[in-house]
Amino acid sequence: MTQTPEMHFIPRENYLNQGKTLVSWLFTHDHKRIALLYLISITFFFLIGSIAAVLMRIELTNPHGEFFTSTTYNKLFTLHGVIMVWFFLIPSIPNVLGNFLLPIMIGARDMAFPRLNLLSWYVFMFGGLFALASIILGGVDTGWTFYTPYSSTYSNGWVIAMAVGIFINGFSSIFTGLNFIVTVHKLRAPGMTWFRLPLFVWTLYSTSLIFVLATPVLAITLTLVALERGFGVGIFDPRIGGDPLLFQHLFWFYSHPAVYIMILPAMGVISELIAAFSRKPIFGYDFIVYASLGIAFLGFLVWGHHMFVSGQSIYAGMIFSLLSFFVAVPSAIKVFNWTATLYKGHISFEAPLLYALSFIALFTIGGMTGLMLASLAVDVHVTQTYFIVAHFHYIMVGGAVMAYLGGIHYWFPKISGRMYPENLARWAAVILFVGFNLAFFPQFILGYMGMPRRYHVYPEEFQFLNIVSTCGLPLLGLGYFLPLCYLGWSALFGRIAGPNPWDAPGLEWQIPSPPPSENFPCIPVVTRRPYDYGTNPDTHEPEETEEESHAR
Amino acid sequence: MNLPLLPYESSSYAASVDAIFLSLLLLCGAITLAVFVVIIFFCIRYRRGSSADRTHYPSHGEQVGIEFTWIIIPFVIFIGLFIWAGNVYYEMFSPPTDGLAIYVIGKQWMWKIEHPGGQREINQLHIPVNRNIVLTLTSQDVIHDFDVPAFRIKHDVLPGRYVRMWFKATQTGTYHLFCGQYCGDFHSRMAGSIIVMSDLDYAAWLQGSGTQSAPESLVAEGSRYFHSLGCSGCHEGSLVVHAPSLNGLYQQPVPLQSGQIVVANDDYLRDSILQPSKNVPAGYQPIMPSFQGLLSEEQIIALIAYIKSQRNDLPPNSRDQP
Amino acid sequence: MKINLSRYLRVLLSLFVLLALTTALAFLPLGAWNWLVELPVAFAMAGLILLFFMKVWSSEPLLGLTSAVGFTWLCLLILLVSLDYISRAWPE
Amino acid sequence: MPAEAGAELPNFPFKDAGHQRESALFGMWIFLATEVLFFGGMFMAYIVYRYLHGQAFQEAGAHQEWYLGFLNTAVLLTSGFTMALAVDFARQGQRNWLLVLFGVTWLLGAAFLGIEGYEYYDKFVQHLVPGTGFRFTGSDPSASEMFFVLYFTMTGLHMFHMFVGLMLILLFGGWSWVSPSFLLKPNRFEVLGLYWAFVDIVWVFLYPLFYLVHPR
Repeated sequence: MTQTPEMHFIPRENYLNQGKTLVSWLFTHDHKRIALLYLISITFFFLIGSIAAVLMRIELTNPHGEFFTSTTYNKLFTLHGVIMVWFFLIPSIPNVLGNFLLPIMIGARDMAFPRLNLLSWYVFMFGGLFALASIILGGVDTGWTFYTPYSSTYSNGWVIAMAVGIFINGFSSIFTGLNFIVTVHKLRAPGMTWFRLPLFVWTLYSTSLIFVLATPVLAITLTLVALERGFGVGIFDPRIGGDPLLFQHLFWFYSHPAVYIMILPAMGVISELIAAFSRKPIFGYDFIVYASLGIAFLGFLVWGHHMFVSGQSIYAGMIFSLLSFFVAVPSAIKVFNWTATLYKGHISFEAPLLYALSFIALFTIGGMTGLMLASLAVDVHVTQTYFIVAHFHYIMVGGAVMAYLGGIHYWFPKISGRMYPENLARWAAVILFVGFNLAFFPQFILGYMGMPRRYHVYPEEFQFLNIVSTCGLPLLGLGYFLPLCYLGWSALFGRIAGPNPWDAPGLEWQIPSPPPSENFPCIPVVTRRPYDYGTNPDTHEPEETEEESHAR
Repeated sequence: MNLPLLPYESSSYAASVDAIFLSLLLLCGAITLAVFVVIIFFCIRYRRGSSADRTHYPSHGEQVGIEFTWIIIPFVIFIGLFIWAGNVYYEMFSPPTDGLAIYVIGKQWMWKIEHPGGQREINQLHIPVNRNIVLTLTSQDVIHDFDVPAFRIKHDVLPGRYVRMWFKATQTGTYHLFCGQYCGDFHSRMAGSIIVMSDLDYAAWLQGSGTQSAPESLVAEGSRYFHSLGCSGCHEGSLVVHAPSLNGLYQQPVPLQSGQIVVANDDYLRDSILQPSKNVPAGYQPIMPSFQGLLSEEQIIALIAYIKSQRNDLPPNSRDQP
Repeated sequence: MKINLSRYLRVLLSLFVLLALTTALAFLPLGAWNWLVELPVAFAMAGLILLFFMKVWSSEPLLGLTSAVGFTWLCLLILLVSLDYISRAWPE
Repeated sequence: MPAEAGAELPNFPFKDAGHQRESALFGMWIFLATEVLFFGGMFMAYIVYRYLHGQAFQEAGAHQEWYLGFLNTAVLLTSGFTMALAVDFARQGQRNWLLVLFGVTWLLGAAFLGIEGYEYYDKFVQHLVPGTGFRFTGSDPSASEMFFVLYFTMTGLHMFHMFVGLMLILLFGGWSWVSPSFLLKPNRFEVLGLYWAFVDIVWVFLYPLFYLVHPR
């Protein structure tokens, strides 16, 4: 795997030591530095969200809820939801790994609009400021879904401050999505045709389409809720003929594509990791490209499956349920293609691959339970219960966060120029996998037994499974704490990695690590297929030759 | 400490919901297991440095073929399950016409339940076994959700609108009632219980439900309001005012002045009481005063129960008693 | 790029004509259905502004495609939400 | 800001000016797509409530002075014309014509806000502002209040966008009047032109929805 260990050295001139002062970091235009700024801020928000999660799980160990009052518990799950969704999951892979890697992977020197990229980070922090202020001043107890009329008239939390925070945060997503789309369209290196783009770039492109087309609807919905709360009368007010279901339609029109914003980049990372660690081209590259675009488009048509029991007409429910089965097809294509990529590969079990394999395992369980929720009769029973909580945690924590950690480990040598400790990383991945399953699998059973979600007090018979679920938390915490430590340590003292520790063909591995500020001394000309791991020495099969890739 | 994996199956459609869930579980479990086994097998067989044969890799054409097979087959099976689940959903969400009508009002952090016989309950619902129960629900403030896991049914309860749901309990016993939609501070304390009784116990309960004498029935209470609020002055054949007779009105098509034909369901009756000039029947003037804000939800429900009891087959004199 | 004032003037004139048309149509006794008459005219006016004042007519097709995507997604939202509201009244 | 290597190239990170112009316009068009969906949420609410409360909207629409809306639309279309011309002159670097046309556009925009402000005042006088002071006699006063809630929300947000547009015209006009070198980067004028024309399009749809519901 690694070449003969000749001496590697950290290049004297790289983006990290380009400017040491704080001003050079806070006013940088370099997409790599902005990625690191995002890395630090979303780690900070991840800690806040995790603290809320730990407090909630401790609270749920006993059925009578002795630790907190109901209001505090409601504020905790709202805080956990809002911070984790908008301030960690949505920016995690696109804004950290995407910002760092997209220009390099397509052979560009920087994003199309470098200043807009920096503005996106400032807008993200400004929105975060509002959210934190709303939490410190007293918190919001409406749930991350802000359903009216509770959020607009009956809640007495700081809903307007939080709505403004998320509204501003929405602009950060729009600016990032806009930047990615223009960069991929306009700044590809010569020879980098659309079908030579790495799959991670394809998923970032699809995610940016969702960013740009879904986030505005959230912005207007939260503005209308804030206006209704401020003026006492508004669009969703049932007293003047308003319809609370209209809020749910507009909210979920954003929020279902938002869950695809969270999972699509994760799928891109996994396509990269599986191809890299089985050292062979990905199985069915075209299918995965069309699957990514398919998810981005179909994701906009299925939001009604969140509203099967909410008073929506049963005919609309049936149509949304059918469309939800269609949206599962691209995800299934991806999982089957990853599995097929392992076939006849040279698989080596570094930490990133362990993260990728646990992603596939947990995402498959999450996806399959998603299909159960799409079928109408079952959803009527399990919606608003812990079955739903388990389903989306399997996709978000088991999927998106696992892929995020896998991506951080895989590109860590490129970001910092140094290697992470391999065995410690493998243990962290295993601990995380075990801790996660222990924490969230019991919730499937709790859900089908009927325990409602967002409950501070619950009947005694659910207590045992809740305790088991809380027991998974220390392992989960350890699984997240370990990478924080050894990645921090090895960023300064780790073994020097050299330009291409994984011997991968991607453009990002052809430049020194950490890369210079302008990425490429001269813009490269791309001639090879995206995952061309050299002609496979064992097989004498004529792999897809150059002409075929030109023809495509 | 019992660890039941499945809650009680005690409503007519609970069994079919469980059947759908189990078949989905089997199908999804099979696919998930297949993916796990294949991955583990590939990982072991094709690990780096192993001497496994890596020639004869499927060509591009074969890859497309494989791709289509492992997509089309599961998709067709899942569409079959979709149709089955859709049918059960349709059955669960279309209440029968002959059920026992019970009114439920969701209020921030309690369920107020009213039986046709006039009995009122908070967070408790006594129902006879093996009889269709049709609930008409509304909310006074925010969105709640009448959630009974043992019956596998739940339905959101929206303010300003009637929502109907039904179930038929098949086993006697006490089952949990939860509020399924987050509704504020004591959302988790809004739970209660459904007590399913045999017909004998139910009849006994109806009589002796409280120490006081048999409570005034909902229809009687409705007729009391109908007369005390002055509705009878116009709607019971007065000579001075030209008002539509409410005789046998329920579930009949009503031609409106705007040319539409509207079915007089619960929502129509409620709208006509609160905003009378909204759906003015053809041939009448919008002169009825609005009762918006003057009536509590309970009074509206009682009035609607009285109007629904005005069927043509009732002997005329029984309608006139004060 | 020569400034063709005449094209802009012709576009402005046709916009005024369409404005007068839509206002006149509004006085037809269509009652609740007069939006059916006015929306096509509004789309025509928007199209004129889009093509000539925003110069989509004379720029690369990518820009026109982007504006089309924006409006299409709005139509997706309107289509599916109105599907729910229309089918609510159907008998069970 | 530290001059990173390569950053001092005139069109970093683009190849040349034409490439940068295309990207700038493409970026602006994507932003306009988000604005279409931003206003789209409210148009969705309007469509739903007009479907649910058609009768009440007819009665509420009768209280609108359609001729003020007609005048406003004419004013805005003319300002769209002058802005389109101004952008062409900016691209050719003819500063005088640019400043004249920016002035005319700005005055027309201000006139639009004036007429709209008068309409708000007129509604305030007629007790048609939703909330406690709302007086309306009709078949369904509460649903008619929803018409006015939609009216104030949508036209209010449109006025905010108009206000931002006016400030930008003032800024760009003033800057190019002060330092002629400002015209060396004409992309920003084209972007402002696109933004202004988009605000026109939103009003083209708002006019029939609010003023032509039941003109009398």
